[in-house]
Amino acid sequence: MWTWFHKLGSPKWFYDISGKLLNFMAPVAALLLIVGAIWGLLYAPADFRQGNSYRIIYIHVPVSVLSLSGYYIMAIAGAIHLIWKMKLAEIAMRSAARMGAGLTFLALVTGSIWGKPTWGTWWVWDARITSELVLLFLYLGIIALYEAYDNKVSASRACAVLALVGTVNIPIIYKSVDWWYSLHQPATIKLTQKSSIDPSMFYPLLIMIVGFYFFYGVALMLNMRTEVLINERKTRWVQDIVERA
Amino acid sequence: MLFQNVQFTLDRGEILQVVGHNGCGKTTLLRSLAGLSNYASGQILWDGKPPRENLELFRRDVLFHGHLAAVKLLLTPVENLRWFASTYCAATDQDIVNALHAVGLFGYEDIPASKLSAGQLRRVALARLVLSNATLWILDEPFTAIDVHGIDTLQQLLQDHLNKGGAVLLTSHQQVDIAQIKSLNLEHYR
Amino acid sequence: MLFQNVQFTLDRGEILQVVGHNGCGKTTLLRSLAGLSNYASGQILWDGKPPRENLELFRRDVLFHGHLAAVKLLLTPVENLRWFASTYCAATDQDIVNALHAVGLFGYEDIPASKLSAGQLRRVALARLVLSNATLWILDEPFTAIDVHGIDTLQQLLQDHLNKGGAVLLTSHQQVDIAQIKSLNLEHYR
Amino acid sequence: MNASQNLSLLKGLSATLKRELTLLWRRKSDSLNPLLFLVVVCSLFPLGVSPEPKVLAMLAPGIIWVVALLACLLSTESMFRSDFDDGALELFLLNPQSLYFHSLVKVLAHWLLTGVPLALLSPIIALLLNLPVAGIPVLIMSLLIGTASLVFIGAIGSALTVGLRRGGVLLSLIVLPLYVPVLIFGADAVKRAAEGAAVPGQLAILLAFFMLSFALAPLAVAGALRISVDS
Amino acid sequence: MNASQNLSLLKGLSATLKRELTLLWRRKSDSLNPLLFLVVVCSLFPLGVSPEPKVLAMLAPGIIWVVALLACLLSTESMFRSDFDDGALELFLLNPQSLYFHSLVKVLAHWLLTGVPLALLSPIIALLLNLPVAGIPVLIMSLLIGTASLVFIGAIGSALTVGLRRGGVLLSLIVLPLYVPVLIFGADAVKRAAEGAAVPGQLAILLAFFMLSFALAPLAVAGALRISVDS
Ligand code: HEM
Ligand SMILES: Nc1ncnc2c1ncn2[C@@H]1O[C@H](COP(=O)(O)OP(=O)(O)OP(=O)(O)O)[C@@H](O)[C@H]1O
Ligand SMILES: Nc1ncnc2c1ncn2[C@@H]1O[C@H](COP(=O)(O)OP(=O)(O)OP(=O)(O)O)[C@@H](O)[C@H]1O
Ligand SMILES: [Mg+2]
Ligand SMILES: [Mg+2]
Repeated sequence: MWTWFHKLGSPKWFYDISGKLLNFMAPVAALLLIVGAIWGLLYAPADFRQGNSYRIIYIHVPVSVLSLSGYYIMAIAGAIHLIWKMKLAEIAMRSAARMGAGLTFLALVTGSIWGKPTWGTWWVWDARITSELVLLFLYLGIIALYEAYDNKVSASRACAVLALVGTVNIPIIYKSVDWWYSLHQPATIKLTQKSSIDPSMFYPLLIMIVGFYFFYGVALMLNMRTEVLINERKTRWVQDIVERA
Repeated sequence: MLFQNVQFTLDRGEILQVVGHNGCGKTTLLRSLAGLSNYASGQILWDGKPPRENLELFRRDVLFHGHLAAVKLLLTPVENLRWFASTYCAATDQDIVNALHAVGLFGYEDIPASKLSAGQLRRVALARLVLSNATLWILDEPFTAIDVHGIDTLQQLLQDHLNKGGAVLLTSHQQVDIAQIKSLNLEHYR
Repeated sequence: MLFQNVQFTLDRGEILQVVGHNGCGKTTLLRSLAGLSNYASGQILWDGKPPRENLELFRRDVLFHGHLAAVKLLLTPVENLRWFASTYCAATDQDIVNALHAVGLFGYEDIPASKLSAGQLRRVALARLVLSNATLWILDEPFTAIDVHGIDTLQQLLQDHLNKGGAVLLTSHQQVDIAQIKSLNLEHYR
Repeated sequence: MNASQNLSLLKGLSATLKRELTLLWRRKSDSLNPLLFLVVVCSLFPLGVSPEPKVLAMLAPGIIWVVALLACLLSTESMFRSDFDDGALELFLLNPQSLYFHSLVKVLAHWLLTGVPLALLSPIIALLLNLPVAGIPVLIMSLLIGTASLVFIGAIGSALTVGLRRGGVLLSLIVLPLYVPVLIFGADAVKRAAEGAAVPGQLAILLAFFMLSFALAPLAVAGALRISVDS
Repeated sequence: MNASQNLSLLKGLSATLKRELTLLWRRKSDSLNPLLFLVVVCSLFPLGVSPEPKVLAMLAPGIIWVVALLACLLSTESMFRSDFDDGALELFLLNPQSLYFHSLVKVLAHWLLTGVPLALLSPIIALLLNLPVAGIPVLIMSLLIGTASLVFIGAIGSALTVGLRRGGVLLSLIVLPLYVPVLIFGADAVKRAAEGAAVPGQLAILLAFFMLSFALAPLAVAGALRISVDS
């Protein structure tokens, strides 16, 4: 059990195994995304109220969903890094932080773009939107903290602590924002009911969500592999790879 | 009242070490002379005139090196000295690099000062002495945190400055190995 | 990589001076031993066991005195030491006053530390050595800013500690006048 | 043996408490300043937004809470700063007793001299901003409990950033998102109370937040301080 | 002789500018953070006050201006702090060239990397708080001119308090009253512009404030720094 765990921490082992995994995951991600996109953008019926503008959900929803899961991936990596001092976990945490911030930002931007035709305004203080904004701040806080430290060993440990504090807080934040919104819900704007979505719109969405998960995994691994190569550039096995290339 | 009736003249080529037990007022005296503190009473004459008559000249002629190194941790040693080089004197980048080498910081010119050790930081500050063309150096414990070899270098630096007609006023709890050194014991002026 | 393969044992009654040029890693070594920095690789054994097995005991037995004096400028020397006296050891106010006298701060017990000179501040920190009942003292440049007389006092303090079966690990660029002192030159372990 | 250890821990903790209170008291202006900050910044809003009493009454709970939150944030910023600069933090970390409890007491002392006076002073600002009198008891209560959470959470951020020698703005980015739940329930409690409703639920939730941060924050603080000293 | 002196003064000033900009840039998070602070704190208000777009639109000019003011205040706090702590301030004060001009340039550098980005980013917050689009150009303009006054005035407070090793709250007390006129005219300009009115008068007054503080503040800063170093 522990030997397995420590092997996981070895950069070379990770590089080999992630190479094999990528060979499988990258095509799957590409396939799912292409199928989902074509189905959703070209073949799914137009919404009877929003026309074609709703099609942005095929990006907006997967990105929004991933941005939250991404935080937990980051926090778990951070915890592993703190407890077992595993270098790989640290790299994973940092990659996840950067990608998470990007995804959250994308969710906000796509949401706003959608909001303009739907609500007639770029922004409203809806519960989900507000939570997403707070999530963006949490990500940015972690990135800013990392950048602020000169000593990068301490930097990643500090970020791990902050990520863990965030993990305890995120459910609380989500719950309280929900509660707040249900109290203050402005009369002018309502999000559509969840259940109203038609299966012919839903299946491509599902495919896109799964596709985005795969894409996330692929991007995370690519990110980590680059970092591993940079960190280990002086070791034999990396120089072997460089020579072969 | 820390001390009274202290009176001394310092000529070109002279070096004076202010000594005395901890807390007898050496730092206070040096900061007053440099113009950083206001002394309660007394008179300072520079070239026979009070400094405030030609403050710019006084400032150009006097270099103060205090307890604090005045080195920015976010800048590299070269970047640190660049500001000094264009306000206090007119030194080029090459001069700066040479000065750093002179104080034994070969190879540390371009790494952030936050990565330097206590003694290396003090050495960056000492490089200012090499760059400066001030006549009077006022040095408050310049040997702090400097290793044995560095102390020799610094003493050589002082000696050269004296030979070129400069003057030095310094405090130190260590013995300074310079032939013509005079000393002023502040404890005698309470 | 600052140093490698450094290996030494320190027994009761022994004193070891870590020497080496500025920036060779003395402070880094001492801080790692005290548990303030994480060393990249290596092993520290205290009483034959790694410190983390009984951290409290290790902390009680080891006293670290670093570059910084850890003296609060807003408190008086006595107030400063009170916290130390009730967490690190169990000393009374009378012990504290005696300790301050032992390091030559007679008459400065109750004035705010912000009014002390550089050397007096360091002396307040050194008073902790008098109070402490730790076995191992880790001292990073304890002689900084201390006057000649103070250096004698401190050396006597070290000697007494050794005689009582304590151990001392220190860095200093100055010669330490203690008969049984051994020295470890970090420059040999690059 | 164990009993005497507990006794000495208690002695140590009371020494920490006394030391911190003395220090804060010596820097009176520092512990008074959050109060003044609250008053001064709250009185900027009538100037910047609108002097209309009705508008102000509506905004008052939110504004008071947001500003109280900023005041807490600013005062926690310096919580470990001077200890870091003068080396006292190293001594603190190496002390043989429990770091968890010592951190807890240190933060608590901070709350006693910032959060509590803030809560007690809040009625003055309530008057300035025209908050209905009915809201005042709840304002005091909610600030009393709420600022405790704020100080404890803020201490984590302060411990994480103390080694960085940066201004307080990084701290605010780290800490403010974590403050959101406290703000929501605190401001809402006051708003409802001002409208005459009873708010036991909100206060209970604030209390729960406080207990959670009281128990967990010192852990994070202790860990963060170790990291900061090693940087 | 005089020409060469002027030349060397210019060289010195450009060295100060370069050094300050480098330092601020190295501490990127410090100069970026006022921006994030602006965004984060502005988004606390909907949570504390009300998410209603109409209410927010009404409050937006005031809130944005108050928060921008606080952001400037916080970022000026650390303006001389690190220089004081590491002794660079002594070197700065003893330099043979004109302290007035060097202080001026130092503060200017600070504004370039805090005030200017703040003004340029403000449209985002305008969107968040539902400010009518008509108000946005004036918002940017007024912040651009206004933050310059704020930074220059803040520098005086910062120079006065740098020797005190206190948190930023004392600073806020000294400085905030001086900020009031800027706040009033700035917020008013934006409010009117959002309602569709033209506001050359307000902007001209802001410009006058700026020119006054630009000319006089460096004098006060230089004097205050001398006092702080001697304490
Ligand atoms: C946690 C973050 C988010 C999640 C999980 C999420 C998810 C969703 C989902 C599932 C829908 C489809 C609802 C439906 O049609 O039944 C939706 C709609 C929408 N979302 Fe999001 N979203 C998030 C954040 C945002 C943000 C940040 C914005 C804007 C800035 C936004 C703007 C919108 C808009 C405008 C719609 C369409 C609303 C409508 O149909 O009336 N969302 N979102
Ligand atoms: N925070 C840091 N990050 C990276 N490198 C550092 C850091 N601090 C010190 N160093 C490097 O480690 C080396 C050893 O530093 P250390 O402070 O241990 O030296 P030292 O032997 O105590 O020197 P001195 O006699 O000047 O006190 C230095 O060369 C320095 O460049
Ligand atoms: N800010 C201050 N306010 C009031 N008194 C002070 C202040 N700073 C120092 N003193 C007092 O002035 C005396 C002289 O201090 P000074 O720092 O000049 O001593 P010093 O000779 O440099 O000592 P050292 O050898 O320790 O550096 C001290 O006894 C101290 O009590
Ligand atoms: Mg002195
Ligand atoms: Mg050292």
